[in-house]
Amino acid sequence: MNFNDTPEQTRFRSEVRNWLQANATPKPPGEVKALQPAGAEGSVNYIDAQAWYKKKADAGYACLTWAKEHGGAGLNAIHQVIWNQEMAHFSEPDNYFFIGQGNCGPAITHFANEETKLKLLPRMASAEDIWCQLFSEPGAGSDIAGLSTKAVSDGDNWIINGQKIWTSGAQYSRYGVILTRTDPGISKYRGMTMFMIDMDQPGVQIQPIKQMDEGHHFNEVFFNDAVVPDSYRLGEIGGGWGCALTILMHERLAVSSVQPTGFAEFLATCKSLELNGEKLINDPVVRERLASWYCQQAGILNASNRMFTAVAKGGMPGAEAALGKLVGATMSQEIANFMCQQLGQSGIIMEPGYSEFDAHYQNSLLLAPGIRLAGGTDEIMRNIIAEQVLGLPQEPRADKGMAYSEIPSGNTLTQ
Amino acid sequence: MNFNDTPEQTRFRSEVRNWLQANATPKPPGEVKALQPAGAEGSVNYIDAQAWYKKKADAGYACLTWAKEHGGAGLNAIHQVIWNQEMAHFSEPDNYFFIGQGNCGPAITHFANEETKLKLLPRMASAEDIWCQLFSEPGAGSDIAGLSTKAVSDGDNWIINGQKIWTSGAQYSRYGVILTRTDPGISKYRGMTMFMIDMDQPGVQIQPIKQMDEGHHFNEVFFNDAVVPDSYRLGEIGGGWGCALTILMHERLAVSSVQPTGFAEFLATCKSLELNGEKLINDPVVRERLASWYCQQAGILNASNRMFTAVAKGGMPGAEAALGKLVGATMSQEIANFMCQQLGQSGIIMEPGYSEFDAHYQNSLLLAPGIRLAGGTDEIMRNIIAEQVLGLPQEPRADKGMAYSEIPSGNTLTQ
Amino acid sequence: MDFEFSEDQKLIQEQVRTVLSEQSSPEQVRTILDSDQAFHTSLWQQATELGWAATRIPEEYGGLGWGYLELAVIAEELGRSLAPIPFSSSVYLATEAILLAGSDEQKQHYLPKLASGELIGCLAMSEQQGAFSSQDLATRFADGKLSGVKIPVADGDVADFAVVVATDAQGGSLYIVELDDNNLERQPLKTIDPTRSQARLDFQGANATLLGSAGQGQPLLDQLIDIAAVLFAFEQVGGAQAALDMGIEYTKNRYAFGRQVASFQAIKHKFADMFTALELARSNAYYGAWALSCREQGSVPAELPLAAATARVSATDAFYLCSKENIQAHGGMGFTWEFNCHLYYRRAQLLSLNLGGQAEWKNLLVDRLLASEVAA
Amino acid sequence: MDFEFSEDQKLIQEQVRTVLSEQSSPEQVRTILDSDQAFHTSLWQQATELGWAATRIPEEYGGLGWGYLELAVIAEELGRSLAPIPFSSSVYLATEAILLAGSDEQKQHYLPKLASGELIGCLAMSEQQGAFSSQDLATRFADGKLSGVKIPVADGDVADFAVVVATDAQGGSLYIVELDDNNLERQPLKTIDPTRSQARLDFQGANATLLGSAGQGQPLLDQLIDIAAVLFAFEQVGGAQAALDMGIEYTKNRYAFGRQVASFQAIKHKFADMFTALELARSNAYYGAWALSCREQGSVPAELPLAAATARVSATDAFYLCSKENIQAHGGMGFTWEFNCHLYYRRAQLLSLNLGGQAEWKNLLVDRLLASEVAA
Repeated sequence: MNFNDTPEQTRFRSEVRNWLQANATPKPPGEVKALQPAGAEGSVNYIDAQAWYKKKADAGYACLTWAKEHGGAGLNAIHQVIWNQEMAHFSEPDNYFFIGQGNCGPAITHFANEETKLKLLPRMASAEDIWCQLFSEPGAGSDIAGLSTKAVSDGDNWIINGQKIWTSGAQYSRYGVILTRTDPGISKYRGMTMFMIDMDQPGVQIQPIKQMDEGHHFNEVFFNDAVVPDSYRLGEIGGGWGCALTILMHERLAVSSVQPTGFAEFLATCKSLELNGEKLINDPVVRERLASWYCQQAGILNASNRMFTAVAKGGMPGAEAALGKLVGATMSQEIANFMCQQLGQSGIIMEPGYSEFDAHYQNSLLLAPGIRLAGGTDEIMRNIIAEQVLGLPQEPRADKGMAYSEIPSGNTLTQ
Repeated sequence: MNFNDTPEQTRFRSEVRNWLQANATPKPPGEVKALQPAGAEGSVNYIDAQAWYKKKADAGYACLTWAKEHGGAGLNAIHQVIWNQEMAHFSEPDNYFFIGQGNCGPAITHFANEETKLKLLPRMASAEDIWCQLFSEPGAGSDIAGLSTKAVSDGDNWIINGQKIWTSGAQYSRYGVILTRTDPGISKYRGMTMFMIDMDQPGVQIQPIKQMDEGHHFNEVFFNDAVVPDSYRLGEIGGGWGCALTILMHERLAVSSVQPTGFAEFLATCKSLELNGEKLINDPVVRERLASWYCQQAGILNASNRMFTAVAKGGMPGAEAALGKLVGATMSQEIANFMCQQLGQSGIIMEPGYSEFDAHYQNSLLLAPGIRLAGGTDEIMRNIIAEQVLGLPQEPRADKGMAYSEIPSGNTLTQ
Repeated sequence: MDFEFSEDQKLIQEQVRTVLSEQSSPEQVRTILDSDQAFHTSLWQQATELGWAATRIPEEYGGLGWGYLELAVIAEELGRSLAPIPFSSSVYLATEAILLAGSDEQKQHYLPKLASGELIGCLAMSEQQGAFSSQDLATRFADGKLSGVKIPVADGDVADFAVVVATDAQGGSLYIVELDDNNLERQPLKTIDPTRSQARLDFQGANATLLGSAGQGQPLLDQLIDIAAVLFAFEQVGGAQAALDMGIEYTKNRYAFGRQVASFQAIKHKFADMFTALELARSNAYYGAWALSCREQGSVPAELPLAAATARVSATDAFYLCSKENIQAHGGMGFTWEFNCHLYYRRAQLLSLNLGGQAEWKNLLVDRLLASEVAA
Repeated sequence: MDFEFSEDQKLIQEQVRTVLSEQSSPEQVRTILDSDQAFHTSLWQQATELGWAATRIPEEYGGLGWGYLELAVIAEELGRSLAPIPFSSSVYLATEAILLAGSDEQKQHYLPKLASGELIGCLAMSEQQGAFSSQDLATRFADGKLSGVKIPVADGDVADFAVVVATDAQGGSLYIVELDDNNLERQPLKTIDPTRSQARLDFQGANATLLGSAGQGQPLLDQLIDIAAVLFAFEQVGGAQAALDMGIEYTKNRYAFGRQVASFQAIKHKFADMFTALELARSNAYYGAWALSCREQGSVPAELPLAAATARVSATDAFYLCSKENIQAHGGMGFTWEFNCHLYYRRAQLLSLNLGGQAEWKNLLVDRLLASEVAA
């Protein structure tokens, strides 16, 4: 148990710090950062983000845990933690291409052949190619394996038809990793196959989704006879669910360390804001909440460090990571509501000039429901903890033993 | 919408008040009453309680809503509310025989023939006969219909074998209402029959249960070839579940108005107790909790008044009553814990001389888990609200279509 | 004792619901959400033609002469349907202020026009962030003129007059200020709920008339806010019920893992918790409505201040819970602009803040609880 | 950076667990619950023979010279097994107090005997209800004599000496008071957790020796309580884990509606929430243990006060939640004396109050958070 760096880690940290001081923009003091979904970086343009990633890659700091021949640095999870700690003092869009590198990257690493890895991973690491992940569908959210987007074999190709949703970054992605149904006649878990797909083709249409907070982080993606060569298949035909589980596990661990909670901004506000002539931090009710939320915030961070330690020692990311999402996302909503209520009648105002921190808490309140939903609902997180961590028995499955095509589904898109 | 009495109700209230002033012991001012399960009255002897009930009955105030010929007063639910409001100023054990009169009474009213009612109900109303309810079993708690106590037909009699548990007042009961399995070869819901049973017979053994708070409100009751004449059957053979549902509905409504929450004592403590030189009521964190709990307390009372209004107008008690139990019982535990935490290091002391209000909050903390469990777990309450009030679909039933004897059960009594 | 609305009141409620289900359908509400319109003018016209704004105004002033209970059932329906009209400002606040404290002349001038909807009124109190206090108001009245900035003012951009809380030589009083051509600037504000309009009002020596006795601003405001708190609670209860109903409906029709989403215990228990909060809030709102209705018999009942705060705090909790969990029950679609879930969530926030936030009200509640204990 | 106990530490933990699973089984714990015995003497003997009490005591004083991390894993196991012995009082509090502030002579006298278990020590601080404050202590030291009442004192009825916080001419200091034949009365107390003993100590001019510098009572106590808070947190984490494990085990074997109770989503999600609270608490306790272990390198790390409060508050929440919901998961049987659920629930309350309640600690946590921000 040691939070201090080893000599090797000390050296790495100091190199990183020097490089960042020379190459990155320091964070302005007292900055209140907008709450945003993990992986999104607010108003930063993706072209600017690409430039930052390229700079990192050229200096050898892209995808630290990947093999060098795949564009990475051949280091381990602790180096990544050190990088993140140092990066926290700078304002670069360092999590912009989080989905591709955090989710699609491991999929390719695990399931593609070496030739494909050598071809695709370095360009992903440097963000020359941007990737998106295509799992969720309008009719398959919590139950991802209920998806219906079809892939039909056609000679050396597969023809894809269907619709995906909640795809971050689809609009600027060169490639995607897509989970499809290749055999509706057997159990839903066994009838899926995973592919890489070229997004730049006529059969792929992308349409942004307007969120309730007026943001546009996500897209719908429509596939009409889109074509994928069989060489782009990841894993076996029918092995898609196994690939998906691997990806989801990596995703949750990665998210756990960048889970937005809104805590830092809340603390900053408590220290600076005076209401009715008194600093918020002197209000005992505020202090009581602050203590509870700090314990959660610290707990998520420390739990995540424990998981990184395990991964650095060669373990697989565990399902425990779901708890960071569960706790952090809820916290972000409750903090936002609590603060709006403190502001009183003015709490409704979103006019930049009149609202505290450019309507930070109002915007957070409107985004938080999405933070809670993205990456799986609270119920799915609790299911994962209950079944995968605690080993509790599954519920009786209504769709057990059924072929995919026989499973009842009344799902539609309309309210 | 009118909380004021009608002229007839005003008259009734004033009669009741006069009678109570002449016949009942007024509550000492500032009394902090121990938290206790609904229907229990702490240290009062059941003989003394019987005397109070007899006095009420002689004056015509027993079981106000029952027909006069059954020992009641032929009045409605609102009169009962008025009685309870007036009674609140006096210290008599007015809820002591709550289970018999509130649960067994309606069962007999609904399912027995007139001759039986005329014979048994008046003695129940005056508490000359005390009754208990025998539903729960060691292997059948939340799933009451999973019970296994057998009743086998033997000429004009039924022979009862098995074990019941959580039976309040069994030790001084003359009769019980018992739910038994009469046909294990068919669906569990259709194979049960309800009986009245004479508790004063050799086949019935009663053993008190020691609770975690060292109280003894409940008993185990063992049946070894106990005998019940067929004339004591309530409802049809195989109709036991219908009878049980009727009883449970009445029970929940009755409990909802006497649900222990601990609020009144908490408020009294906040006003009187000084910690670190300051009255608790001046602590903003205490005030915040007080406001939330008051809203729940008032909400339970007002919701219960709405239900009594509906019943007085001829409606059946609805499943909404489950919410009073759910909210009130949880509140009782959280209040107790909150107060112990406020007391600091002294919060552990249960020595009468050194602890606040004779260790009221410590005792409450130890009793509250039972308050939450008695009458159904939180999960059962939420199921009832979800299914019976909101009409949400049942979960897939693992035991659907099975005969009782085929249903998997690994239940045992040991930890 | 009878803790239920009467058959007549239920009939009014049904009629109002029928009108609103057509005129204030989610699609209608979205026309306000998606446009620069401050409110739904044709709905307002219809509502006032049907006499809803006239409910509590005595017949001698062109009103219906009904009571708070009738107004409460209308409020519940307006909340349920998210009606985008300045009803709360004009009816619960401006009309009630004039009924409370207006001179004969003021009543004769304003009440008939408020009843018919010809005039819209509003209340201007808030000036800064935090709990409202009439102790340190910057808005001042002197020599017949009123100056100062009020923000936010619900419906301040569309109202014809405002009841303004201001400091004056007598301490603090309420003033009526006409909002057209009267030395003031109004600026609409972007808020968390664009389906209800809000403004900043900058009074720059506006002509103002005293409402009620000079120096009586605080006690009048206290009474007014208690009245409005109960009526707001009914709007909140109506909105919470609609959000709960919406979640149940959606999850009954949505399938996952081969069964209705509404059949999963975690979802069912979520709805049970929403219902529980709502039912507590509804019951407390009913009690508040009864306490309000006692006012009509001429006496302000001792129960009212505590009952109003209890109704308010419970309703705020219930609508927040129901509106936020309705989004979650919808899954990803609940987070879209296209689905209506966010309309309830936005309205929940608006209604909970319009009369002051939860922190402020919980504190008030405890003060009143202690006062009522002393009185009892 | 390595956020895990070492293999050696895990080995110690396993050995301790093995011993306790036999010597501090629920049946063993119940012998203390159901008797007048203050603690489990044979377990205490075995624990001290195995050197657990000697963990942090330097070899020169007959100890093992290990660190806080080793003590933390032992604490977790003691918490898990509800060990009914005066370990926390004697080891986390009395021993650490002497290590912190003792003179050479005091160390030479006390440490070897504490290490061997020949002496049991305790800490006497609390005098009245509410948050502890050393400002207004009635216990006073003057002319070599100490007088005043301390209540409750954990293990005060069985300890050989107490470290007492008292007011003196220099403000406040710590004193060592021998508890036998020394002008004092001890009275055992009935508390919420009869498996751990507590007493009222009435000092009536007892001989007392200064521990540490005069007037340094408060800063010494602050350091001591921070150390104990982290170790208590490990006991709480261990207890919470045991309660969670017990609930899971029971509901896996219990059937209702034809299936395992543990297969119902509401029950599964209850356990998921318990696990979540526990995992946050455990992670915060680990961080606290690391911060403590930095002390051993001679410097008190700036992180320690905040880390200790965070570990403490999280662990209190987790153990309360896990112990109370374990009872509920058991259904009616969980409420019986016969089942062991209440042992965890009682212990959770005891551990959360022994060093001061949650209200007090949350307040401390925020003070330290602000201090650490200023420092950062």
